[in-house]
Amino acid sequence: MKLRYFAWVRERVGKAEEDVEVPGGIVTVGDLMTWLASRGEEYAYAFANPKVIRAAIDKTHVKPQAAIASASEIAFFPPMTGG
Amino acid sequence: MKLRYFAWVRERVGKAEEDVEVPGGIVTVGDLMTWLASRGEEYAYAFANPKVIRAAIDKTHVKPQAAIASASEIAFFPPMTGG
Amino acid sequence: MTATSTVRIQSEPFDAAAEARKLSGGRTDVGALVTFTGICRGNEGAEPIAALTLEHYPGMAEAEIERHVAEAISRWPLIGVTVIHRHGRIVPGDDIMMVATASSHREAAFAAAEFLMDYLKTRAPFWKQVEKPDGKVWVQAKAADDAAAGRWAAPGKHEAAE
Amino acid sequence: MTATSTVRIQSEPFDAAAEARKLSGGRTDVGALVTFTGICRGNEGAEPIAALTLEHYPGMAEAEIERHVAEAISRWPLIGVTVIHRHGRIVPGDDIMMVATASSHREAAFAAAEFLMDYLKTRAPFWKQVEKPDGKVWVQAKAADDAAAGRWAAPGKHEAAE
Repeated sequence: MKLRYFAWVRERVGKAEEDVEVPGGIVTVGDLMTWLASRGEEYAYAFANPKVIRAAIDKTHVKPQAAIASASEIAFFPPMTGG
Repeated sequence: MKLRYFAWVRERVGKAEEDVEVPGGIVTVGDLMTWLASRGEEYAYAFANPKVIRAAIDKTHVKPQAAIASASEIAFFPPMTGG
Repeated sequence: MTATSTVRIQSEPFDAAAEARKLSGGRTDVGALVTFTGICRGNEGAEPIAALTLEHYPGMAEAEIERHVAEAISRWPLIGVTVIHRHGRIVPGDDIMMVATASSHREAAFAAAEFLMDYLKTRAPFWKQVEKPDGKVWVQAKAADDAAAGRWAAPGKHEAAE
Repeated sequence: MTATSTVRIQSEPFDAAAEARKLSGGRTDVGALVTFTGICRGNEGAEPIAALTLEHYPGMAEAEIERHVAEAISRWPLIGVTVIHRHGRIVPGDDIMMVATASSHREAAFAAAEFLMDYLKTRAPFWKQVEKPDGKVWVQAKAADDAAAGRWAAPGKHEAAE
């Protein structure tokens, strides 16, 4: 599964994207954030407050409850500030 | 007192402006419209439905109840359609 | 805040984009620029029109627009406002009028532009006559425009005429 | 009604006036043209900024904007819509983005432009970073922008994320 990070999530994780093998039992986007936070100091920092992080599955906004089973690309980023 | 007419009020009266001596007893803009309507066929036509005619005293919108005593210029016109 | 304002009534065409740009050019406090351009359409209802002619009340038209521009500046944090309204004969595709508003933030720029448009439609002494195939016809005022202007009425505020 | 729509995301500057004019040029059914231009300010809050850098999510940014343009076209009688949003480094005074809407009547043009701006601010995947004297800072999302976007929610309509 491809993960992408933007803005300060990208800066904290230290990379813009990566391919990961997600272990069994990780069902939702929220589960994925909890698991990512356990992967090391930089992830713990990036996902310290998952409530403020937004997610998209295959380039569509989703809620933390969304299932990741059929996802090929999941992105994490702060609230948008364009316009 | 100078009277000015615009749009279809002007067309019906047949002139853009005129100076009139307003007889005593004509106190309000509404009174003035009633008196004007009595001045001939073209005025009767122009002021047949005073409810749809707007008025301005010295270039400021006024209601039919407005007193004309201190006016130097009174204008009559249909509802505005600019913009 | 002191806002710059420009109000012009003229028979000549104008360059809406250039006029709007004057509000933001050479400064870095404008974050939002809203431009409304009113354009002469080629039809009125279902009927084609050859042109429209705008009559206005000289002196009063400028005063009314300037009064509403001043009110917009007092209501919203604006940096600049421009209103230009043509009179005379205008053919389809040509610009009739424009409103441009500049502010640090978009909410003020949008609100002020809509406020000014609603008031121009219902309070500025201009009258449109259109040339239809069967003759010249005065455009009727629309109840929807009065309703739109009504939404800006400040509580306790008194207008001289509705 | 079929409306024309243009969505572009680019690092290059654009000519907002020329882009807006494409919506009304060569036709006589456009009566109202609204152009919003978002401009890079020289300050963020009370602090001066040297520039801002816009990061975006390629592919998703276009898709989100196109989805909202389609929704605007389904909600209001529009003739044309153009949205252009830059990414990369932008200095104060330069344009960041634009929305232009063309319709026969002003209400639709204004409403659609405001709707698109509110959604762009809160749903399009762009992130602003500003260069302040003491370093680069990510711009915080504003609760006021979420509230502004919320006013367009259709009853019974479900958004994938808030």
